[in-house]
Amino acid sequence: MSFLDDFRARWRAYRHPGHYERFDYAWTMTIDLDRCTGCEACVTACQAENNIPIVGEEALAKGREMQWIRIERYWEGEYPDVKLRFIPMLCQHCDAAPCETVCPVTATYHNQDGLNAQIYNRCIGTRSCSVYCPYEVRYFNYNVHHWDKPLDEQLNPDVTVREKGVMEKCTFCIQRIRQAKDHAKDDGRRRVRDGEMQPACVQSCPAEALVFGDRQDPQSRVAKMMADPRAYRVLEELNTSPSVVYLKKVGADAG
Amino acid sequence: MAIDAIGLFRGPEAALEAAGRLRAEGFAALELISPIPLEGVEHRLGTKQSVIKRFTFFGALFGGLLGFALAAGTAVLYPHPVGGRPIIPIPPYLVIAYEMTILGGILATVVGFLISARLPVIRERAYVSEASVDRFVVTVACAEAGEAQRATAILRAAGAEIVEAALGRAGPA
Amino acid sequence: MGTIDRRDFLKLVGAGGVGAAAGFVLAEAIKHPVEHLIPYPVPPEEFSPGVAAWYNTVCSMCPAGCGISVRTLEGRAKKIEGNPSHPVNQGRLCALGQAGLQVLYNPDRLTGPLMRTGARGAGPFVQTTWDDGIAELAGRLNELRADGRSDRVSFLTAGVRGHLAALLELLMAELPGARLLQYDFDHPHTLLAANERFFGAGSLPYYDLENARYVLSFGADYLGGWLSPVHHALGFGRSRQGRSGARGRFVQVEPRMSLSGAAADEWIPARPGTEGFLALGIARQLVAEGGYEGADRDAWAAALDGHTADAVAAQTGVPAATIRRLAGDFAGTRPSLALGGGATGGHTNGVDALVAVNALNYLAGNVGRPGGVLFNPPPAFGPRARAAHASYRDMLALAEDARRGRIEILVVSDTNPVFTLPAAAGFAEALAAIPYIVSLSSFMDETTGLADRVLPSHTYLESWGDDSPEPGVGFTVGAIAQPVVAPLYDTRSKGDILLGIARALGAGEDFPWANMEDYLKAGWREVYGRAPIPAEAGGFEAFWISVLRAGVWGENGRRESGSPAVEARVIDAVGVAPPEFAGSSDEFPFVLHPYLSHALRDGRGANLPWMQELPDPMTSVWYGSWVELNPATAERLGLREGDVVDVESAHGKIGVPVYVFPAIMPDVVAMPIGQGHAGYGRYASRRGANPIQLLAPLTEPVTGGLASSATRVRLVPTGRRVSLVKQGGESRQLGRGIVRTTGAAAVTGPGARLASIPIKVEST
Amino acid sequence: MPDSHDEIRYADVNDDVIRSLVETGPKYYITLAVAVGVTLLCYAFPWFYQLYYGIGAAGMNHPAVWGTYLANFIFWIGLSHSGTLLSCVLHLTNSAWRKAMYRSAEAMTLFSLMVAGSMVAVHLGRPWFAHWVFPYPNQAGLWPNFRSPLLFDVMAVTTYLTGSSIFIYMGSIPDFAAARDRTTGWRHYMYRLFSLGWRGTDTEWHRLGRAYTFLAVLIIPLAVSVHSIVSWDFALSIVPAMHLTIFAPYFVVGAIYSGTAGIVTVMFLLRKYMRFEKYITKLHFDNLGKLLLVLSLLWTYINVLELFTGWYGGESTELEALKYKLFGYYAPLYWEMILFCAVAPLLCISRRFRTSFVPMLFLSIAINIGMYTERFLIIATSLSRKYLPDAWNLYVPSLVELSILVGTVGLFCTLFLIFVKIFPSVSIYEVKETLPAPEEGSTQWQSTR
Repeated sequence: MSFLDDFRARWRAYRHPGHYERFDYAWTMTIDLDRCTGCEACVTACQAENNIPIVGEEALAKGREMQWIRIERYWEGEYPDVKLRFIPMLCQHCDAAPCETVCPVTATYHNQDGLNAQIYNRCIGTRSCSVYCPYEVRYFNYNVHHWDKPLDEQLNPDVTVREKGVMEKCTFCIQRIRQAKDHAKDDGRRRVRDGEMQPACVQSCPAEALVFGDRQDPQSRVAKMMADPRAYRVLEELNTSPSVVYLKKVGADAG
Repeated sequence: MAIDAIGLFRGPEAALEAAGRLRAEGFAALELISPIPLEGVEHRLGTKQSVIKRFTFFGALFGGLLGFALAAGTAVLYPHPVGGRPIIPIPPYLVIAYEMTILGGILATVVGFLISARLPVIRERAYVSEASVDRFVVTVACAEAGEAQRATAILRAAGAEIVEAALGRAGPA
Repeated sequence: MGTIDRRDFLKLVGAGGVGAAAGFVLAEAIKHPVEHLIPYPVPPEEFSPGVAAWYNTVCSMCPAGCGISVRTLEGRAKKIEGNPSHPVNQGRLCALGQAGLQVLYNPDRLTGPLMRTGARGAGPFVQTTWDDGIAELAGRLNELRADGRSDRVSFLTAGVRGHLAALLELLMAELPGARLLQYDFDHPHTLLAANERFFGAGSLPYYDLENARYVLSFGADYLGGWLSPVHHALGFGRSRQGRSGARGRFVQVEPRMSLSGAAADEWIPARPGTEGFLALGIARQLVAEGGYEGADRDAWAAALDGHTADAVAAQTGVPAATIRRLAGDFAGTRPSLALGGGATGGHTNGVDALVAVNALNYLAGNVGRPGGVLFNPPPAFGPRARAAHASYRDMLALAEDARRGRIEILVVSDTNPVFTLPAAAGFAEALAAIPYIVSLSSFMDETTGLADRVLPSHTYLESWGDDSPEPGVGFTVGAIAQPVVAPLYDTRSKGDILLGIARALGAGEDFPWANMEDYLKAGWREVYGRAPIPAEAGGFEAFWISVLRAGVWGENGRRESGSPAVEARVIDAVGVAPPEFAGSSDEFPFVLHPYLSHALRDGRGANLPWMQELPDPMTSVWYGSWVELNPATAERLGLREGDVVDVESAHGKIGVPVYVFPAIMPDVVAMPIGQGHAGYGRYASRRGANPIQLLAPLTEPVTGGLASSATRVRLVPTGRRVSLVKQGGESRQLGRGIVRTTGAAAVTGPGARLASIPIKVEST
Repeated sequence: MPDSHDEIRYADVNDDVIRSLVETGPKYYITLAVAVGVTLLCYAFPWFYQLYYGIGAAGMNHPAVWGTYLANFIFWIGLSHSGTLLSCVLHLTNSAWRKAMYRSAEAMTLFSLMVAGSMVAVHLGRPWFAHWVFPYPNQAGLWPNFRSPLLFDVMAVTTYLTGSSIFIYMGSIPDFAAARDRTTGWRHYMYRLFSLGWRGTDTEWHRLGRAYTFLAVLIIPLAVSVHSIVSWDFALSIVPAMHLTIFAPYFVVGAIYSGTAGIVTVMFLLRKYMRFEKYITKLHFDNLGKLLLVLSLLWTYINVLELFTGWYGGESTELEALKYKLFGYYAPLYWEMILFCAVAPLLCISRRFRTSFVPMLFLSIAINIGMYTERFLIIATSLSRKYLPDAWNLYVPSLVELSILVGTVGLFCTLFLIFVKIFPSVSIYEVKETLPAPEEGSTQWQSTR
């Protein structure tokens, strides 16, 4: 293979949209809004798993929450015919993520699992990713956070405690994914089995509204859920192609 | 060492006059030192060709290529898939190339200027400090005293005030 | 002994972990510093924070009794997750349950036995020893018992089940005449009474949401805080999606939209206290037009006569057409299920109303069938007689006796009546009259603050115990609670404290057990007797270990009992008295609707930072409390969100900011319970206000339970403004299609049947 | 030529300008002291506090994560835009009225660029890692992401800084030489160093002319690109009311606009405090006034266009954002901006206004206040009205932010005050060019020998 062919081949590869090689997994979460009760078990589960700090009332008053997953509430109609709609909002791990392109130091990028990864110790805190994120799911450490002793005994050693001036967000519990992959390797399996691993929020959801898996596997539960006619993505029109798929709530007229 | 004949003029015209005559007399090493850039120096002292534009052009060219290479090279060495874009997306890297083009052009121009204007000075040259105020000075570098006398004569004839002490005097102090 | 081994093991792991950490740090320190910007989520191969160990135990953050698995690393509890093999929560867990870690590691925990030095309530506490503390208590008990005055002893505890309850009973037996009171603010007195009256069943039945296709709930916030929220949520989810073709429909009747109301397909506001009439109206429709064919049809017709749709519409404010429609759907969409509880049971006619709801289930034939009301078998273990929960009336009696000086020793455990009883009860003053108060709580809450001695008990994650959840899941279930970490402080498990007291009372021979674990094992030998394992297969020890591993024991399979016949006198007695309210409607125009805070429940969660920072699911408010107003009402009073108003009842007033809440009746104001602690640690104290303090001492006549929804209030603007600390911004979608809905067409999705225990249903 | 020049002779130019370098009165020292004090108190101290506490010292929140720091950045970059650009354009069109003022205009460019650069560090969450944005060989295993508009910024601003500093330096080499010949002591040696041994021979003049022209040609597109790129920090996002194609020209025009206003301010002060009445004249203010008028009309046009296209597009999020800008929480600021930047400059229609100094000073200051507001609004209004209504949040600057805003002015003044004592702030030789050549025979100078 002459140098020129080689170069041409590489060039073609590097010019290929997305990535020059296929991702190992395409982790996806589906959220069935018809099941979601807005109970927020997912919020606490995430806070416990990912060492999300207790920011305190003053910070919250300034609007500096840190919880990686939140429940958004939208009222419809007026009394007495009024409805409250819940929608869990977390990092959508977009395949065409606006936040990734803007980071000047590549502190956020797509990793081999197709996740939108945040490299805390590379982040210099320009906060532009948060500006570019249409889902408002990136949270910034405006100051140092403390855990009153002995609350720090609970901190999860698999997850970093973030420093001030660093952007952070949902990772789809990447530490669990990593462990699952290790186990798969130990068992001599090439891939992680469907349902073998769940992020904290999915695991805790009492109404089983959240499902997690690899959409590359057509047999996986998420693949089936995505085939549901109710499936849609939030802010689809922005073409960020999120990895979080919502299932429409069935309206009150339905029986 | 070289002996210089130096004449001071109160106005540009006289100075140019004298310079022209000296050139006609065959004095090659002429210099016209003035507080302001003078028009019409060329056709009195011959047209000048500067290499600066080549510096500028190639500098800019090199800068542009370097810019694109820098961006693309980085992406290839650290292939981080970002925002679903290719590893080497053309449009953003053109911006980088554009900026580097200009940077290269600017730096090369400066180098070109310094070289072609023979700055910064490495050896002392004939100079009269009044030239930075309102005097127009003609200096002639002569091989030996005889020539210097002739040049001086011509200058004096042109109405110049001769700087005797300037013969062989140190350059900018 | 297993435990000793494991505790040592934990210690070892801990030590090893520390050593390893130190070594790692050292190695890092001497290494030439090279900065590699590898994202921490993918640490270098050689780096491993240790091996996780999982322990199954029982959650005691609320009475539901879910099974939990606790992830521990190096002897520290890291995360609480649902126990997948426990039939109640099936691997799921609510926010409060997960926050149990912050009970264990709470910075405000009591670290050892205390003794009051100064004046009661104010006086500083000093550390004492356990022997001293228990000896003194036992000494005083002995004195009283010696001169036959042990009836002047009272044990006041939060609701307990299983062997701990049995142990309490045994101890009571040692003190003839002594009183044992279990008090929880949110205990469903009226529901139990209604079931007792209607079905003759003393225990709570199992509500089979999962298989129901139409659920009509009267005030029961089954997804929020009612009985067993996680299990209900499981049922809700599976009823909604995942069943081929069928999608459960949910209708909620309540004056203020709760979490369940938001999840329901239809939310129907009915005048507070008239939900019972609505139930009767629907029942009449069932009998009159729904074609109820039971043998006792005439009796029903007679009993329900007069509750015509129009009459009921006039009483409840719900349109007659709606009533007819509901009746039609309820009869037409089988299996259907009617739930009643919460505020509906919190009125002076609570029992009547809930009986009417039961009648609905009966008339629609939902009793004893899947997707309806199934009866739970009696718990497999625990006290012989069900220890009655103390109603408000009982607590008043206790207070009265205390004032009269008839109580000399009060032992309080885990319950906080000073906070959860209305100011009108004057409980705090009553306590002042009791010469000797001992608290077994793990935290310095309002009640414990008034104690003379504090003998702090372990948190549930450090102690042995067991539980048979109520309401169960329709079949016998038991679970063992085991310590998942070594005790943090110089505290003791309740069982061990009780045993210690018993021994100190000289009742050693009746209490032969070395410690709670010992007693527990003894008790479980009986359970083991039901299905013994052959000795060669390991016998009891094998059984014990397997139960510990699984974290749960029980049968698997519900019984269709079919519907029991209802006695004629019950049918005749069906009827709802008009609700009474404290305060005249012209002086106090609004009915106060206090509801259990989602995260803090009756206030027990207020000292957990995670719960404080969990936005309220309906209003998204963090920390603090508020009063909810209908937009029209707010406009009429010229109030906006954040305006501080004094909520005044005949028994007190509290200042709270207004929250304009779109889904509440115009003449009702709602307040969350849980904030307004005076003590109870740094996260809870001096935050928000406690609406319980406002409640009038009005009781439900049958049960004597507090009619907590029957107080009228008025709002007095103070002119002050605060900005509510909340998460939500604009609360409308502005047509951006963020939350999308679809019509009936798409109900049959694949859904998500997740890993859950298959529960078989057999007929008898 | 303006009549005021007639009696000036070459020597006077040297005398006046060099006097401004060597003779320093108490007024100067007081001003300098004040400037330095403001810099330390309002800029350095709050910044150190913020470094210690974290960006939380500012008023930003979620999702309004950008605030005044970025507004300052854009503002100062904008201010830098007229100096060099204008000077280049005027040089190429070789208009004489430029010659007296371009030096200080370029200086303004230089220093506002420096201030803008420092704002980046203040804005960052972890400024101690700011160097990671530069592609320097390191062992960290990562290089910057050249796809990022922020990195475009880095490249553009550094290039622009290099370019304009070289431009101003080249332009002043002959004046350094002049200063060298008329000063003594440390100044003499300094200028000797700076002047690179310039003599002013015909060759040197010629080369300088060529190089200077090339630089001018290169810097004009550079300057235009710089602010386009700054605008892309916003326009390349998908935030409603930021994601606009018109942003690049909008920013460029705005930049030149505020820059020109800045020049007017500086000219006024120089004229007053450096006693340059002879050189900076009504003529300059007249021309600058005309320029301001044109620019203000252009700016207004683009503003209207922004609203119009947004309205015409009818996209709901866009409409919401625009509505919010005009009538929302920040509306008063918006109308203040319109008043200062679109209405007030219309005064420049009258020649009497253009040629009266003090009113022009006030106008120029008003314009720059308005322009700062514009930058602030672009950030504040858009970020507080993004896609998910439930996440909407207000942003109000904190005291730290406001004081740092004031501090930047102090920093700029400090740098400028130092400049005027080192650089001949009026170009000696170019002013001479505008004078009639000294007539033959007259003796004008006393021999320095």
